[in-house]
Amino acid sequence: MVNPVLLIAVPLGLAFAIPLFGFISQKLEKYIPPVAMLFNLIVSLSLIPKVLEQPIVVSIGGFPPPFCINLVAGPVGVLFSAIIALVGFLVSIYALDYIKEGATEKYHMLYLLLLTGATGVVLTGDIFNLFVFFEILCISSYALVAYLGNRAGIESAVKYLIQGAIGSSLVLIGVALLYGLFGTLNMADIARNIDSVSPISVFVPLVLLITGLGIEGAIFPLNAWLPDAHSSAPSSISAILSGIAIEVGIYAVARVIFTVFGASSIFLFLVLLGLLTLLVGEMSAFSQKNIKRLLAYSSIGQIGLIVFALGIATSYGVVGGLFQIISHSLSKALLFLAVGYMIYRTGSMDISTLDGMGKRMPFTSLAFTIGAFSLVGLPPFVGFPSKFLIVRAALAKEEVLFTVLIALVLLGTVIEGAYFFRVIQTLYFKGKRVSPNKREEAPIAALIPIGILMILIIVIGVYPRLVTDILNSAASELLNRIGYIKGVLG
Amino acid sequence: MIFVFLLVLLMLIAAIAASIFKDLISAVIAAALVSLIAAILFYLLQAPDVAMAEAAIGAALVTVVFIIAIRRTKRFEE
Amino acid sequence: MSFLNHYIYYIGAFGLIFIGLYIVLVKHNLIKVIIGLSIMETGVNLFLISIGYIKGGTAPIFSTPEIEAARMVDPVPQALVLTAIVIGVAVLALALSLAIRLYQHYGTLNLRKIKEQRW
Amino acid sequence: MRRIISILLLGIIALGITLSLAKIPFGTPKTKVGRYYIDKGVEETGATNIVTSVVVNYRAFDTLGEVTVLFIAAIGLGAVLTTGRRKKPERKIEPASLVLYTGCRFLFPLILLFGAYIFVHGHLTPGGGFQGGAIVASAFVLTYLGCRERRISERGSKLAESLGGLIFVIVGLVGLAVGGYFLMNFLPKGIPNFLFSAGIIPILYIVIGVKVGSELAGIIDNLIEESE
Repeated sequence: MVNPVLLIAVPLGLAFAIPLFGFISQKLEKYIPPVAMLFNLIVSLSLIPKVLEQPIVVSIGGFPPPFCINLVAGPVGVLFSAIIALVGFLVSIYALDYIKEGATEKYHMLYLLLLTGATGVVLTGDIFNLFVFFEILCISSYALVAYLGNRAGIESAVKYLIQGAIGSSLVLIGVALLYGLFGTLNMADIARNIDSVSPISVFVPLVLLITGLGIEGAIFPLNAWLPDAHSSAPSSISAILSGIAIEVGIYAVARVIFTVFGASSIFLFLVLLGLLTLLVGEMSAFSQKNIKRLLAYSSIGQIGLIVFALGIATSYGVVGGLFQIISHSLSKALLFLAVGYMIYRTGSMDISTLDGMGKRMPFTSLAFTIGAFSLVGLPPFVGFPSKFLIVRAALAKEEVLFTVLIALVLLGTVIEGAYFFRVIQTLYFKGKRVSPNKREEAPIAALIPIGILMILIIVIGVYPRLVTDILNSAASELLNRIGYIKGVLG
Repeated sequence: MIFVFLLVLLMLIAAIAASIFKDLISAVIAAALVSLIAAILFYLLQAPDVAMAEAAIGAALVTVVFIIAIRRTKRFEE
Repeated sequence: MSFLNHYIYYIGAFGLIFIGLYIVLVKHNLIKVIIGLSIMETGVNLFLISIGYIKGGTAPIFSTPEIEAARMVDPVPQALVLTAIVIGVAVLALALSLAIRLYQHYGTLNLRKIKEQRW
Repeated sequence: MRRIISILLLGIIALGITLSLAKIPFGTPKTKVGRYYIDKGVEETGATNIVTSVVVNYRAFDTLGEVTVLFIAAIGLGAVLTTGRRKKPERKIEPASLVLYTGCRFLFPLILLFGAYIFVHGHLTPGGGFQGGAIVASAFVLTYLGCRERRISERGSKLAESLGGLIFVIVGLVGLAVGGYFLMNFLPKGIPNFLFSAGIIPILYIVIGVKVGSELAGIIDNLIEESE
């Protein structure tokens, strides 16, 4: 059996080794992240069959679970680590050609460490360890947002850093309170004892943890940093931030609410918060003129939809939410990667300058169209089954409230469709005709990941059965606290 | 006991001073005083390891880093 | 007075956290905000350590054989705080380097003025 | 306006935390994990400083993460400060006075030695890799400020940082290969209270000390450059 700790140890070791490879040859550095992520992808995929039967719990240091840090590679953890590795691998291939300026060696190290941090967050079973890996994820993303070093990048990085640092302090206070109350840091152990303390004193750490982690997860009132940070980072990093970082934040919030606290009383609150996030995100996206800001606001909308689905907290709802996470990761990564080279060719992020791109960069424009259709939820792309599941979950509740709410969600989708259609119209039907020999397609290193993402979006959209097994057992891991506790502590 | 009480009071006063001072160098020195008193409190709470780390990192190196950064930017708050 | 006796460390810790948070929320100067973050960090650390304290306890080090294990204070919060201090320094250093670059671009550290002259 | 809202917000948080704190009385023993470490720590890890045994053995994975955070800060700071850096103007350095120069030349090795002592003895006495590393870094700060010269080569510090991290991971992987657990203490524990005891703990603490020292020194070096 492959030990899941390798998913963290190997990329971490390779990231430390990048400067050493740099002493041998400067050209070698940029090939390390794809290699590490390919390794992670293979290991994660090979773990899936075993994990479907039983979660793999490994202790680090060789002591029994509550007394040491342990990794819990359950369906949720492995699902997320596979998504992280997949998107990370494809984006790192894209970056081979895309990242040319600045301290490229540092870019590749930070990139690999960001993904390692994300993998650590989704695999760990210890609340303080989760905080540490979260810090790895956050600090490397602050640095990467500022990577280009222009005015916009630095200012948004500062904003992101201040809000993120407040968030992590709140998380730390929450962890301290939990330790004071229960005398342990193991999430399963806390979950086992949570009912022994009065709800009011548990409520405060819950709020602190949700607020702190929710800042990275960009839940509505806490997402002021997101549009700036996502739009002023290099496009490959925007793809990672939108496609992975905020999903990991949502994962952490979900893990805390579902597994650690079992806080069924706040699910309705979560649904409303998700809906609010969705509507705010989509409406702000509608009025954007900058293409990357449009995509960033659309990410907020999608996060709202995910939170909404997770808040329904039935089996359908959680499956829908997790499916939506997959679909958003793939589609938004594709959109940012496609937009990256369009911006590179035109030199401007304004939507109106993208006219005629359908002729100049036909493949990239096609990729953008597919990504947009998938996000809106059109068949046969991956966004369709996920949105369909969420609608079905809300209707299966058979409550008037949820029917009204899902109508509002569909309204949000309509807005989303409207602004994406506007962009697609600009791409194909506006602007002067360009003769066919004036094509300026993106380089091959960018087209490969874009192509693979397109294929994946269509294949999973047509055969959603490919992922339903893992999604179902992931949903039951989140909903079944007792099973998780038993799995970890025996 | 009264000693601890005075230390905590002094620490809080130093923290408030750090927020009031318009001169950033003074504010940084006040913040360093906060760290230093916190290190003494860590020692009184039987945490010598943490006291050492706080004194060496929190009070000394952080202050140096702050002062270098202030030298490269502006000294007074506007 | 006995209340103070019991909770003086908690009061100190949360006093620092609130003063720090107040600075972060209210002040406009970036360096001041970063000072606020560092004060807040110190407060959180003090809180963690005081959770682990035991009245009349000794440090968790078996330096001489006659120390009894029963009266040792909890080592776990101390380990957590060591981690938290280093993480705090890392964030602080990165924040200050961003502040330097921000000043090079905008010529000011006042966050409100920077917001006005946006890109 | 902003001030009033902030104070109101802080008041609400304070109220909530007070409610929660009532359940955590000060000064009473309340932890089971900590108890276990105190009772079993010396026997299981061989370190007499229980905090060290928690930091470098029971919760070594946290420490690995934390070292990584500092590493990220060091390279992130380098990336932020180097992009778009203009050509350095020739600095005129005012030479330090003889007394100062000789003094810090004399102190530099002593401080280094003291830092090394602290991290080598981390498993026996208070202190360890982080504290020792910080002291090592402060020795470098002294040479910047006192002797006005750079003592740290970029190549050397880069090498120390990545080798340090790599050795940490490799020690962990050896544990995985030998005993089946990542970061397992696979070396003999020795006799408590001796320098050569506690298995991998001194090795890891030396690695951490070197790494933290070079990273902190590198951070300050990066910040101080072209500061005149």
